[in-house]
Amino acid sequence: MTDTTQYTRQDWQSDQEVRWCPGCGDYTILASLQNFMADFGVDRENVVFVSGIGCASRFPYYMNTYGMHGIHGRAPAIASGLAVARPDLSVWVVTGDGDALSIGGNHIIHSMRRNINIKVLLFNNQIYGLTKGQYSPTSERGKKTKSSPWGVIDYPFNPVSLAIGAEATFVARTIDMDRPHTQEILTAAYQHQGSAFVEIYQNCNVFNDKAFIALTGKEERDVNRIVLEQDKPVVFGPDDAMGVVIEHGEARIVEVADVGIDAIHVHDATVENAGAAFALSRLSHGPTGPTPIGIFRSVDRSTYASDLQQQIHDAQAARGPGDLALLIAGAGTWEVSD
Amino acid sequence: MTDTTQYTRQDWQSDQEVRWCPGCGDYTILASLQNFMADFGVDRENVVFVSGIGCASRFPYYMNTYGMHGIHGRAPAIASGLAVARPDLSVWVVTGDGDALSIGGNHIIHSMRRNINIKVLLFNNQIYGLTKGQYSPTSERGKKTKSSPWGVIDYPFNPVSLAIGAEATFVARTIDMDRPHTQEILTAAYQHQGSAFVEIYQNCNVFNDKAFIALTGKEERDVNRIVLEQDKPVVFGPDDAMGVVIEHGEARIVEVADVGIDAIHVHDATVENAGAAFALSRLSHGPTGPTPIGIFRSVDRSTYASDLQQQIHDAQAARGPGDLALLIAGAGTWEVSD
Amino acid sequence: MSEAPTTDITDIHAVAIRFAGDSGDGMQLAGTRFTEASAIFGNDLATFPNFPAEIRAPAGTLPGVSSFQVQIADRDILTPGDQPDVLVAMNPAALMANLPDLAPAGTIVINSDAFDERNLTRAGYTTNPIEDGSLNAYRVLAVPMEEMTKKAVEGTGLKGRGVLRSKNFFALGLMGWMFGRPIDTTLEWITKYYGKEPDVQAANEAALRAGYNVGLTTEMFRSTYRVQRAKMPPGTYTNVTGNQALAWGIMAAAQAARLPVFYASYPITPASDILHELSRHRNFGVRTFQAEDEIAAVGAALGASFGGHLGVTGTSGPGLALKSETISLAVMTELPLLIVDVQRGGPSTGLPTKTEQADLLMAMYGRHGEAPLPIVSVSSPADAFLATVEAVRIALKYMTPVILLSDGYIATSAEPWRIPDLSTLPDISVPFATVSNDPERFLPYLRDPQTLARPWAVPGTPGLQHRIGGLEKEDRTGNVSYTPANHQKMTLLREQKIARIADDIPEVVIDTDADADVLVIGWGSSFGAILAGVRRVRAKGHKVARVHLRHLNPFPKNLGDIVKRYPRVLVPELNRGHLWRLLRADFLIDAISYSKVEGRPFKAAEIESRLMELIES
Amino acid sequence: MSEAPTTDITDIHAVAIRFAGDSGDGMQLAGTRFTEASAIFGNDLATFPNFPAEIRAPAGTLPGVSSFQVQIADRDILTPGDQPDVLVAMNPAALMANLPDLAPAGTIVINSDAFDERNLTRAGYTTNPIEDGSLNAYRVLAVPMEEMTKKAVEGTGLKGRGVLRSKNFFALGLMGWMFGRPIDTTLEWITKYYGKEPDVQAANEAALRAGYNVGLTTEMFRSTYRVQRAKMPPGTYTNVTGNQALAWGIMAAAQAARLPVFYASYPITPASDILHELSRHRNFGVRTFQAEDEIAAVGAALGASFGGHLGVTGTSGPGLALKSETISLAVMTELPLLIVDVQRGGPSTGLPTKTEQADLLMAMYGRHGEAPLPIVSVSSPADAFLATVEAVRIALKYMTPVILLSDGYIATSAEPWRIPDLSTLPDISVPFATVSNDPERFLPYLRDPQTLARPWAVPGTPGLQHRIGGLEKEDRTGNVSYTPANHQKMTLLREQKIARIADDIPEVVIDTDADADVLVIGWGSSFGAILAGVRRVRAKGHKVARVHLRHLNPFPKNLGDIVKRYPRVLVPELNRGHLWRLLRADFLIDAISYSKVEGRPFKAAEIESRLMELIES
Ligand SMILES: Cc1ncc(C[n+]2csc(CCOP(=O)(O)OP(=O)(O)O)c2C)c(N)n1
Ligand SMILES: Cc1ncc(C[n+]2csc(CCOP(=O)(O)OP(=O)(O)O)c2C)c(N)n1
Ligand code: SF4
Ligand code: SF4
Ligand SMILES: [Mg+2]
Ligand SMILES: [Mg+2]
Repeated sequence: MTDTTQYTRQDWQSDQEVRWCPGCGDYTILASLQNFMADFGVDRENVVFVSGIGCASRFPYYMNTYGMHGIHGRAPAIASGLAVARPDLSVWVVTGDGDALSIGGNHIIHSMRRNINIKVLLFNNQIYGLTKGQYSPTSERGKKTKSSPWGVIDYPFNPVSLAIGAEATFVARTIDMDRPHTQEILTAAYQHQGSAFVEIYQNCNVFNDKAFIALTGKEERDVNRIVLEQDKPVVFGPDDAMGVVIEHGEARIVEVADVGIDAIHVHDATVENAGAAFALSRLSHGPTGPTPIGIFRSVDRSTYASDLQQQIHDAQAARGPGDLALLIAGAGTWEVSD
Repeated sequence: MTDTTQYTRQDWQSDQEVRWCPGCGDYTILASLQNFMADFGVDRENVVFVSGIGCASRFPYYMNTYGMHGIHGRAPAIASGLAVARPDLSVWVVTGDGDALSIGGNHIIHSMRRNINIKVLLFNNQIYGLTKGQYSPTSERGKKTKSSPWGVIDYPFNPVSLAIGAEATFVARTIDMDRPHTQEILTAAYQHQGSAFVEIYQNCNVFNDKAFIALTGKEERDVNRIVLEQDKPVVFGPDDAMGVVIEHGEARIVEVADVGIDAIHVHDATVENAGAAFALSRLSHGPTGPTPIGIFRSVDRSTYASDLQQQIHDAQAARGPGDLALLIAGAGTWEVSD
Repeated sequence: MSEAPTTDITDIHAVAIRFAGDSGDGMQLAGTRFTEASAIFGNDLATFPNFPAEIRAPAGTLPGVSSFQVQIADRDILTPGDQPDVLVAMNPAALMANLPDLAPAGTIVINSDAFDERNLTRAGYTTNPIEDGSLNAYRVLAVPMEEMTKKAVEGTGLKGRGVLRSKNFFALGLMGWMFGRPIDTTLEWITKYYGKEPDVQAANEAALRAGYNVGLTTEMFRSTYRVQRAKMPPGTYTNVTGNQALAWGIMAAAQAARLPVFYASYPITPASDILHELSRHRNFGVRTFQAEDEIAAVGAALGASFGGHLGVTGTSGPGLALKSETISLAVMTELPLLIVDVQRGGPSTGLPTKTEQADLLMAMYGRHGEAPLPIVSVSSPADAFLATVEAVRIALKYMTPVILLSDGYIATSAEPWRIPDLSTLPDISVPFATVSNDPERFLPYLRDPQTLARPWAVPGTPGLQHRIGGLEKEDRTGNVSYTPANHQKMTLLREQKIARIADDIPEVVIDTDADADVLVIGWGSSFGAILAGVRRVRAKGHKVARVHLRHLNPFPKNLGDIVKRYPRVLVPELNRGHLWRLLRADFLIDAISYSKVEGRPFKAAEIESRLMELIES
Repeated sequence: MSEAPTTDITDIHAVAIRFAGDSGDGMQLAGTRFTEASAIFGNDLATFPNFPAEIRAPAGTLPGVSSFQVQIADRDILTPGDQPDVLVAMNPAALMANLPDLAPAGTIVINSDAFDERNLTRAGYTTNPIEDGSLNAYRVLAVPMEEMTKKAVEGTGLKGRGVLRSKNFFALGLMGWMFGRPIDTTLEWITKYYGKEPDVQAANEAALRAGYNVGLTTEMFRSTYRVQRAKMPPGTYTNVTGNQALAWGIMAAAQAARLPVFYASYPITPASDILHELSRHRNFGVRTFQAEDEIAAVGAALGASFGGHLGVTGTSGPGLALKSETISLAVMTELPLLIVDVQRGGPSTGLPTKTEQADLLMAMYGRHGEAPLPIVSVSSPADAFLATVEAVRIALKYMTPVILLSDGYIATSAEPWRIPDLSTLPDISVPFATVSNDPERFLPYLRDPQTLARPWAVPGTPGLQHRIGGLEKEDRTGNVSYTPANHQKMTLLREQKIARIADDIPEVVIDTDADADVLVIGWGSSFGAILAGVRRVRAKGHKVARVHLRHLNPFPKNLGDIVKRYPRVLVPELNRGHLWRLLRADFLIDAISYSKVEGRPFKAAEIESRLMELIES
């Protein structure tokens, strides 16, 4: 990051025509990201976008950075290798709910626990877009899709809960339509040392339109968005009349007037113990009612790459930089002469 | 299950010689399981053990039931197909910490969220046994193993947290050496409708001896075992002097005398909200200090197989049992005559 | 339709029409409806849908063009036609992308409303081709379809943007008139499909009729064409895509085997429709399982097979690669399992919506260790039905995983299919073991002396408890064995079991002219193009022999004799020579590979000219 | 060792000794130490460790037997010996399992203390073979090793069960005396290894000396043997296993390429030791990454390659199967990547600790679509070093994934290796792109006209931002392209790039007698057995030609000419004919497959007798 370079959003646009369906939420996220990058003055050549397969995963093509459009589900693995080898880069993963949580579930949870310096942006549209409309691991029960004409019988994942259960150090949620909030979250994710997991509710207007209407609709959104703010009591709704308490490990929605503001949970994403973050994640299972957005968890921990770098440093301090001839000879040698 | 058949442990032993290292915790678990099966009077032919690869995964060979020693990490997938196709069977998965949480992580979390009627017994020895001593996703940081001579830099999973984050409906933990407790947990898992996740701390005396000494050692165990009991306050230690409170979503250990018994968390595994169960799971990260064992979570939810069965039932009620000739003809036909 | 057309009617034998437009223009639907109407009318036909990998690329751009080609004929045809005779172009991009394929002097029906500056620029035109004379070599019919659709739809209640959506029905009506398709089939379909949205139904009906009537009444369309009914063997016909026929084939095989279907899959183009079709039929007891990935899918299917179900998993190339470790387990455990691979262009993600035949060698060899298994292939959409039944028959009888190869072209294109009498399907059921095969203990690897198949004892059967797995098995007992001689023996047994299937499959039928000295041998979806190409060559008076393979492993017993009989053997494949290499290695013949990897099927003309080259050389 | 032995010394040229005991008896250690001492003494040697798949099967059982064979010689030898001359049997099970392999009239050194009833029964003996005369055809030396070890260890401080653990050192001492090995090398090693546990160190030393002295002083051992130093080319030698040499080869290649190593792997027998070795060398800047599975491992390695590191991933067959989808991505993205496959017995989990060569066809064809890549093979433990450097050279120069095939036999066995002068390694570095190759925009798929390699522009390089991925790439620009002609072109370009490597690798060297009319051609670990077999045949006065392949894809340019020159071509392989099929398909020669799938290497005698059969037929 240099403060000398001044970028505009255009600098971050690649020469490739953007090819999502008109009206797709992906466009908005792309704009937020390009804006964020430009505002932040990151250098383009030091940024890499890695993705899997899916509509969301076409993202790298549209960014004037380095990029790899990988294979389905494997972006976190590819990005992990890159980020560990090259801690100097800013490595981002763009993925979908199928890509990240279905086929890629294992790589996601492992990259989280390892605290590898990658920023995972999960565009959750609760559907398989690219393959034209099958249900995903975040689709709600009962949903009728191409592959579930009788209704989905899987219980969905709650991506935020899953990430917290997998020891993620940074977990957040935002919404495609809310560009300022998205940029705020992107900034925090970028600044976090280690893995960041960002769920972005993204509207697929072709196969799952209005899935997030409770959070984006003019009428509903004010009632349903629970915006988590650091060190603030968790209140929401018109006049902040509603609030969240956590009792016996369980987060519940109450009327602030009923319990008094002091009983309301004060949000602190930075506490080491993940209990409160998890409790908050259970407030909603799918965005059909009051749903928290914002940063659930953000704790400091050494990253995989920095620990590895440290081991290399320590080893070199202890043994010198390494001489292969000596190493080989060290295993015990004998001489044969003519 | 018939109450007419009377089995002894021997009836559950296969003709194969058991081939673990002498002193391995796997022997004890095998005995507990055979005893449990015999006591419970399950019919052997209706039980199937499916496993992956690893020391633990040799388990099926030693049970006089149907069994499949699958491939590394894939047992939950194989078992899912079997259990969904054949809801009449009792399907068990035996797996290790590498098998379940490293290569098999994705199948584990998905089988949990789907609530498929399989009982997953995870023999956690915090090491790769069969491949002779590499670290696993549950190995503690800093551990020196064959593949981490400079110390592990991965942060480990907490298997109970992970399972809860993955929407598991039954989550428990027990210890190889404690046979009565193991049998109690096995019984509960067996009786649970849907996926059960049972972490069993298992000593690998060859590659990771005494990893659980804090919970099994004569002196330490009474200090460190936090036995979760339904509807009871979570107290432990000599004279139950220690207890657990949950505040702001965070479980903490206190002296009961300091807070009073009424402030102590009363355990209820059956609450739908997973917050408290998760909070309890965070009390320990690796069994080196006070660690909860018992049933963290046990909630009722329809199983995948029963929901599928219901769809078949509904479809047949609505459309009749299905006539392929009619189905084909239904797509629009025309006649060609001579 | 009361009024008789005042125009000329020309009788023609066959015509190929391509509907092309933006992905959002509903061209697949228009094409399918035209096909259906033609099928019910009694033409023979073949189709070729072609769509972009993007869900919807930006409107009006070249990557967003979607097309559907159908050839209808009064006689048995085999391909959708090498070059369309008629091109319906809904926008400039569709014209730009498809014009190169049009037959010389072909007809272009243009939606002139879409040829505004914005769209022209997007497609890369600097001037308007309708006006600049660049289409002079063609017969151009420019119709303001949007305007006319809007007018037609007025008063149906539909308002706003939705109105223009009906323009595909307008185009369909126009084509219907032009080729004498009765529109009532389509009207019926509209009622059935849009019945619940009366305004949409009415709009589509109005647009369809308007299109038809515009043809009927305007001066522009002076002549129409008539393609007579084709002479086809008597029977009841329906029109099927390959994926549909394959899905039904699975259900039919299960019925013939008296087993429930368990289909586990992870969605992937172009195989997903098999999952979609099967998931609809819960009332048949069909269980579908959308797994978390391909590895889980094949694992679940194998688990179901262990439980006595017909375990099936379907995918495309990338998924087959992922499944290979588990397929190897199926080989070792000797459980029946059907693995469907609907091939697409590779490597890697490749060309997901395009066709290719480049997975054959992976199907043969893509597993670690010696893990032979049978491979069956599908040669046309309708053929998928019986090919699937055959693959299942082998899997069950020989207790083995079987790979069934289809491809993107077969999967999505359609052809008329004479519905077989299902009661004539062979009984392919195999009995489960119910009693022990040995007084001492049940021997799960005691083989049938003829088929070498092991018994299938399913959980729940008292007394037959046993354990199987991926470690080498001891002969007969199935216990784990590391003994050198046993490994040698079991490796050979597994190999022989597959090899012996050659005794149980039909010999290849050769379609040969006496004295032919060129043999063309193909497999899979090139069936139609090869046969059509051969017919053309024969029509010129040349002699050719032709073989098309269903069984790729093991080969039919007489194949070696046949291929050695012809001095020149041509092997056309949509890959870099997979069957070609197998034939060379097996029979040491210097066969000639005709390879094409363009993501699209062979044309009859390509086969024809390559054959002519050979014959004349 | 002050006292001179009073016994006869017989000079022999070579002897093969097998240490066999329970998995817990430390036989691998005893064997390795004996080997090391012999190596330092100056013998040529070859080893063959053989251990069960279980960590520790129940003590005393047949499946628990672990053995280590070493042949030492005074001349260049190639195999660990077909049949051991001496068998050290630490318990009845070890005797039972290994006796069938012993040479006629061989020597058996028995730990008689272990021959109690319990152990005899466990091994399946009804009477004690030491006493029942059943070993009369052998020279039997029964030593109460446990008793003697206990006595020796008395007073070293070690108590209890641990004491008996030293008995392998007792056996080692005995053998040391018998074959005139100096024990000081072993004493040094004990100090180094057990220095931190003084009581263990003392116990092992005492046991070692005791064993030696028992030989020296008891009547029982009347004669000892001397195997002179072998004449080997001058230089500095060390003893290496294949996995070790391969790991060092990776480090050497990285040095020669001036790149950091990124090794991502998931543990699997018999490849894990490569990970273990590399993970020790953080001070060399080697990054190892134990991934969650094989797919993640290859993904991470590919990501590191994208970042400009030497990305390497290692595994065995089941892991290679899992990696195949990602390898296909590496083919499409044209990034350098080394994939090591240490083959083991298959299919499925198969025989994890046994050797086989049955992954070659998977390496060739086990990917969907057309995804060709180079394959390099390793032919002996020491050879792994240079083979690895060669594989990396190709990967970097041609921007391609390369599969390097080793196997379980090579991986775990050891041989003396003349350490090369590292400064003579070729410079295999390739320059990263730093400036654009086109005035308009950087073209990531603009190729080097000769190698057809594309430029390697790594993130961090200003101005060269570009995107790659698994969809078909447009020629030059690397943009996504679904154009038919482009797909054809790119498929051929990828194919030609690999094919052209043939111009850049050495032609095969043929080791032939004039007028030989039998050619034997092999690859991989059968090198030693084939060469030894050929020598024996030649020693009988027959003429044979021999070729051993390092490059399996593409083949060396002259291979076709060579194989066609010989009327009979024998292809010995530890599989069902992989190379054999490739040769048939490529060159249309009627080669003869000599296949063995027993999970163990060829014996020289097997090659000899198969060759003799051919020659005499
Ligand atoms: C190995 C493999 N399996 C399956 C596919 C097919 N596929 C491509 S994208 C996708 C899912 C897309 O859903 P999601 O990740 O939610 O992304 P979206 O399109 O909704 O943005 C699938 C199943 C593939 N490309 N590769
Ligand atoms: C695909 C594949 N990768 C790797 C292996 C090697 N492998 C076998 S078991 C195992 C891990 C064993 O650890 P764990 O699951 O903890 O079981 P344990 O032996 O400790 O009981 C590994 C890596 C394999 N068999 N297959
Ligand atoms: S299908 Fe859905 S997610 Fe994909 S581009 Fe279209 S609107 Fe967006
Ligand atoms: S290695 Fe460890 S886990 Fe495996 S059998 Fe031995 S003691 Fe048990
Ligand atoms: Mg999605
Ligand atoms: Mg373990």
